[in-house]
Amino acid sequence: MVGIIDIINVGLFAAALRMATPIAYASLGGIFSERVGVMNIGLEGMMLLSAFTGVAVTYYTANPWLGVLGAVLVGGLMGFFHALLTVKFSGDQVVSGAGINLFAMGFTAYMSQVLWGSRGASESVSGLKPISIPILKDLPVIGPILGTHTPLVYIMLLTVVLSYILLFRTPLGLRIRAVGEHPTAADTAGIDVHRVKYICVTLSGMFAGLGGAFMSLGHLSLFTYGMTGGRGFIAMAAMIFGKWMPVGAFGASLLFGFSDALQMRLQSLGLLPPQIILTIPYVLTVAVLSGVVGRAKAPSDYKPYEKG
Amino acid sequence: MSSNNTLYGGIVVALIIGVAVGWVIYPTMNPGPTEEMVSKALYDGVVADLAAAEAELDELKAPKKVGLVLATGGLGDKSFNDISYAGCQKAKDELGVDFDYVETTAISEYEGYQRDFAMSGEYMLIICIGFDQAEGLAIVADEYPDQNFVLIDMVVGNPNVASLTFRANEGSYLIGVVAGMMSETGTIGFIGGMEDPLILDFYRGYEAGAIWANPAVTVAPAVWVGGWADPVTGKELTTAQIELGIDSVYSAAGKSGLGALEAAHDAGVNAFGVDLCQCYLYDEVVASMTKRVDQAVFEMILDALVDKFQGGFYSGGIAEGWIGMCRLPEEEGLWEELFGFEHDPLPADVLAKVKEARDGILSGDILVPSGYD
Amino acid sequence: MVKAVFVQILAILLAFVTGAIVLSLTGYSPTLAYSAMYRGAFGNMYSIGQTLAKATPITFTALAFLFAFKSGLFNIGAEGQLIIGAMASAVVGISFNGLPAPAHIALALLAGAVAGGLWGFIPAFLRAKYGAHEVITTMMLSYVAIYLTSYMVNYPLKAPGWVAQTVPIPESARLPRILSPSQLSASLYLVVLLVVLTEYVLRRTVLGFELRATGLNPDAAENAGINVNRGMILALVISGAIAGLGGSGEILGVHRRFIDGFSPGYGWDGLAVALVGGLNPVGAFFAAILFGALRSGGMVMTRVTGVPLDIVFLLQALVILFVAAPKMIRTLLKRSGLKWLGS
Amino acid sequence: MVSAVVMRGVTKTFPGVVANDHVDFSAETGEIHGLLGENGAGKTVLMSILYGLYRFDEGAIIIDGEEVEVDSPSTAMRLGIGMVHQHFMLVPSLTVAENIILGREPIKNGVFLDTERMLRDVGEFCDKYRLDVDLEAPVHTLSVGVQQRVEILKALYRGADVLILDEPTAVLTPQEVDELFKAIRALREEGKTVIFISHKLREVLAICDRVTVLKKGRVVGTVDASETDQGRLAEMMVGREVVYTFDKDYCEAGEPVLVVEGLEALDDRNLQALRGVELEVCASEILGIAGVEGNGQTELIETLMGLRKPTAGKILLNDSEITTLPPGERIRAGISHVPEDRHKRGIVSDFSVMENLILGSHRNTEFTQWGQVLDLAKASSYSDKLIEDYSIDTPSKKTLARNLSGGNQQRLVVAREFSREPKLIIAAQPTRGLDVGATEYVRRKLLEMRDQGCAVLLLSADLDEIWAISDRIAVIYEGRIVATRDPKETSEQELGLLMAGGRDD
Repeated sequence: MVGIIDIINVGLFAAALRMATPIAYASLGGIFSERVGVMNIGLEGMMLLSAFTGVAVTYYTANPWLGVLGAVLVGGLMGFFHALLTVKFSGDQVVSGAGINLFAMGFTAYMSQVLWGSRGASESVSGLKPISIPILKDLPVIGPILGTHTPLVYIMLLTVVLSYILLFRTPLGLRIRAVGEHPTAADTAGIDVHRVKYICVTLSGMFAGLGGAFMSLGHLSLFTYGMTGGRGFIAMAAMIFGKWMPVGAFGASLLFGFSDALQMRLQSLGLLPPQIILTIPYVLTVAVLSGVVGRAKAPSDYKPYEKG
Repeated sequence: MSSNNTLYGGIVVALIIGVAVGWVIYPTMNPGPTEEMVSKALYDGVVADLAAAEAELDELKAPKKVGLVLATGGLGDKSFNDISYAGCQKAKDELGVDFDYVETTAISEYEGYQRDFAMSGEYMLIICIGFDQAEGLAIVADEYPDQNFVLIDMVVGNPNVASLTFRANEGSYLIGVVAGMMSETGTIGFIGGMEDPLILDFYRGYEAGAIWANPAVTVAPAVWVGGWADPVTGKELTTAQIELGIDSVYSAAGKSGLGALEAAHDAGVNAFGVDLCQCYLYDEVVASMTKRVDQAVFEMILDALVDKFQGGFYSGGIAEGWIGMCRLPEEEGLWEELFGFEHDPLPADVLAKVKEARDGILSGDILVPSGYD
Repeated sequence: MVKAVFVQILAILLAFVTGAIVLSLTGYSPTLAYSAMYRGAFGNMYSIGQTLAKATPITFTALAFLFAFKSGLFNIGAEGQLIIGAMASAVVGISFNGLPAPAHIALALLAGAVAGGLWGFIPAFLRAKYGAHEVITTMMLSYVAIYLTSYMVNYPLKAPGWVAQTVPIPESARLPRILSPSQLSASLYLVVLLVVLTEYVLRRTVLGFELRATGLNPDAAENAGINVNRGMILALVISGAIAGLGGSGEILGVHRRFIDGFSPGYGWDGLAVALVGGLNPVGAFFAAILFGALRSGGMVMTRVTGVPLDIVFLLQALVILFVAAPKMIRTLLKRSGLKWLGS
Repeated sequence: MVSAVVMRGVTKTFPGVVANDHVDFSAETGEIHGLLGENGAGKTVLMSILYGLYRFDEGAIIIDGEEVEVDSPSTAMRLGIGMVHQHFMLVPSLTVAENIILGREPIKNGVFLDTERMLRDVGEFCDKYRLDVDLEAPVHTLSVGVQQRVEILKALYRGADVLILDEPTAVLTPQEVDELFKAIRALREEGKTVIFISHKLREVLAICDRVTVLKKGRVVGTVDASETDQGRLAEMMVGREVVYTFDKDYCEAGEPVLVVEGLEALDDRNLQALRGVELEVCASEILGIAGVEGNGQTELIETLMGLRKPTAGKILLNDSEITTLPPGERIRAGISHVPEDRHKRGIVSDFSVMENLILGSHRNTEFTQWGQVLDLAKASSYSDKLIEDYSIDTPSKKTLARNLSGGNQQRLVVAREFSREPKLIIAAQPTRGLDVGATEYVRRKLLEMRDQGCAVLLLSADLDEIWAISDRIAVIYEGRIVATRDPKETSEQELGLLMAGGRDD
């Protein structure tokens, strides 16, 4: 029989990293959006649409990288649309996000029926192949965990670092933080508040797009209906848990990925039913928001900024 | 406030008119929505096109038709729903029986669809796929005693319903034989969608077959994805199992199973499909348990067409040709033609053992354990 | 006001037009699809029943959303409150056998309302006490509710058989059906009553006055001696209770047992419906009928024309997106020269 | 010589209001130019147009002899115009240096923020203008005076040659004002143009070279400061001689109504705001509290109303303790409150006039049936009466409060609060933003209430107002009442000293 020791292996950590990747991407997206005062509960839908687009483009071009590109573009487009509705037309952020989620559900199901004659799933396509990092993969322990993954996992790690640099080491980052916290101050300092918001919310969609592309092209090589399975919402949880900081959100994503990977292995032991384990990220988020596990305060008040 | 009230009043009146008109015109399907009750802009076009629409609708009302209510998850599962659809398609091609189908998204929709089909009176047979339809069908079949139904994978008592169940454990037994004999690590695994007797039936047969063919083999406990449409979890779950040492993956998990097969493909271990031949998906898919819902559905349509439809309980296994395995000589050609590929030949000893098992089941020498016990 | 409603209607029309474009582009006839949809929604007594049956739960969730919204709270977790309410009703339904029908029904409904209210109390309490943003907490608690009930019907409460569901509730706990054989139940009466009651409570009672004041300007409300925290908690509890009742109605009236995953997202629909209805209980009811008609009409449409049902979800999403930004519609109107409507 | 700034025929209307009506304005290089006018005269709007925050409907802006289009603050900055707003435009969590360079960040290696250069550049700037601040401190940790310094530095860093200061002294102590004036004069030495917006005659005369007076959106005239005096300016500003002393009868103070003992409370950032306030307001008495903004006034009102929890001390109303009562109970006990920010706490702008009029008394048996249902008929006749009695100018009682003018909104608040038959009225900045007529009306009403035996606690940033109607004046400084004076026996100089923390002897 399988014992508890057997399931704590390098595979567990590698799986945790894989499961964390889409969540990390989407939570980075959430950070950029919320840092400029736009709540983005449409991350889930943006991921789903991008996952679909990735496979659809790959299906017709046989090039998964074009698929990734398509996914990012569509994610960005949805982000831009969210910005258009909420920034330009002062639409409600929650409603717009919910609308995007519903739209994604309907659109992907409808289009996969049109494209592949089935609302359930796409044809399999040639996804992204895992690559091995030469020296890294030969290291003990770290090698098997980090050494071989699809490129999108490495890009995610890179993106976390780049996001941190962008937010805290560049002029744009300074402006982003100013726009979210005190838009009027930013405006009077000569910053185009709406432009910064557009950039960030579009960027948010593009990150979600990468997350979606990872799921349908990196992790799997097909699209199925509703395949994001609430990961966009978990990403929001990770974002809050990580206090709107890229590295924090990444850490939280890893934690959620780890708990997921662990529950799959725990099944062999039959300790806890999966439904209970699945509630962990959500309960944790509520606890974080309530200050039970650290205190979390949003960097902005989610109000549309209107010039006088 | 007052303009507010007037407006809602207006909407109420408009709705009532709309409903009334719709109700009155329904039996004659003529002359369609009028301008008062819906927006002119939208329905001008409707009225203009109504003649064309009527013609198209008439065309759709072919004399002999079958209705198909698919299970949640819908087409494209490369499994259960697809093969049911194939049965209807076959009836259309060979018998000229037309069919309409609906894909459902939630359990709560079944009853509505069943009644909708039954109420239209256009269908000589309504085929309901999936055990979770039983609840609704029991009610609807009661309401329409003259309407014939087929229910797949579950039984209901109504006389106008043919309840078809499949002894999937028999086919799974054969899969177990192949998996057990071809395993190198000596451990084989099973991935299920959700824990229920139907899928447990697969597991029991698989387990028994493997041990019968290779007493040294270990069959790992079944693990469950927790859903039929989550291939990512299916894949990760399978990867985890492979890391724990299994080198054969038998998955009965709907679309989640697609992830399981992909995991086996990535890891280069043997995989086994369900419901219809899934061997063309990856080289690693060695064999698939075939549940010939298409065959059963076709037989039922044929019966109905010649007025020999009979409600009641039908159970099919290998003997009836409702259950099998795609690597059995009698089936292999069929699948290869259907999907346009060729199986790699099985090792001779394995094939011989499979045949032995099949004959044993047919003769009753082998008793396959069931998940329902 | 008339203008505002006109903008709503225009948004709906725009969604249909966009839907028609999508249909044409993908090779279906929009006229055929829409006419089939219309017949399926209002074609006869049965389809009207089906439309109302589909409209009922989303009216509940819309009222739940609305009640909280008027008090300045974004309860987007009506889904979870509905599911928890449904579960509580089912539990009461199956555990008390032999009660007289009215008492049994009342008890089951009460359980649903209490459970839903409790599920609303948690985020309310956390908001009042720790300032946890209710948009996130209610959404997160929805998922907790989904998995928790899923666990219950998969393990402790699982009925023998293959489906993750409880055993059926006895006759005495079932709400009577209306317009049989449609799935419409007496839950409709309950929701109509609630529509009227919500409007009345918000407009005419001290409680409603205080909640609206809190929603519009919490600082002024506090200054006027209104207990803002208490109001907030009360609003979310009532909101949750309404959603919970919606769940009870589905269980006692439609499914007659708790089935895992019985709600196809009523909570989200409720938010949309409240919005399309102009954040007004009566308006929400009509918007719910529109959405119900889309659902029930969509089923006939997909059977008759083979158009995927998902076009319905697409239409709903488009309605929401267009309604979400009235300013966009107004801008469009202005550009197209209809100035008086755009102002 | 070319004027630094010329605005010609500038007109700006907001829905229902003409904020600027063909305004001509010019400021020369190297002068301090005062822009004087009452609240609502259009001073800030005019300068916001110059700074690119608003667009004018018609007119022209000429900078250094060239007509320009100022469509955004960044354009304004490019043209050398800087503005320091009444409400500071600083991002609280960013450091001083980051706030100063925001929008004009030094860059290294093409993309990165050059932190070292940022600190060096800003540091040199501080030295040049002798404005001393800790560059790496987050702004939210600084005092108001220092924040203002940061704002001025920010504008200068952006190369401002024309610096607009919008009511810069409102939040400062007299001593801080002196420092500010020194800095402004230093800027003039450097050849900068300073536009100084104010409604305080004395200040304008003290610092400005020339003064332009605005009234109701129009220019009344521009005069040399050396050739005018307070009286003449005041006449230009309000259109008639201003009555400095209010006609009021002496009224015999009665028994103490409100007694506050050792009251302590924290502010929103959990810093000590009240440090043992001792206070007594008697029936038939107006006690004015004078003090520079931010010395605990807001916290004092909130604590008295029950909106903020005291950490120590006692509050007594008519000898019964109310320290822990919630706001509703206090209202019922007879406290009325005219809040300092009527939009924040005074009215619900999306409520109708009627709903606003019963807000707070809505639970009274008078307006309810069976305790829980509003009696709309009674509320309606009550509203009619108040609209009549307080001459609230509204189309109907169902009109939303947001559609009323500021003065009428204030009348609405006053009507509601005064007609509850209060024992104590807490009036905070009751005339802020009102025109002369409305101001007089509110002050008269306060005196009327006093004459009827009500105790009135008046808090105002406007020393003139305190002076005009108070029977006693208390000075608050750093969360303490540092002195109480009889207005007849004190001087403005003494009060100013006390408000700035000078000792009471």
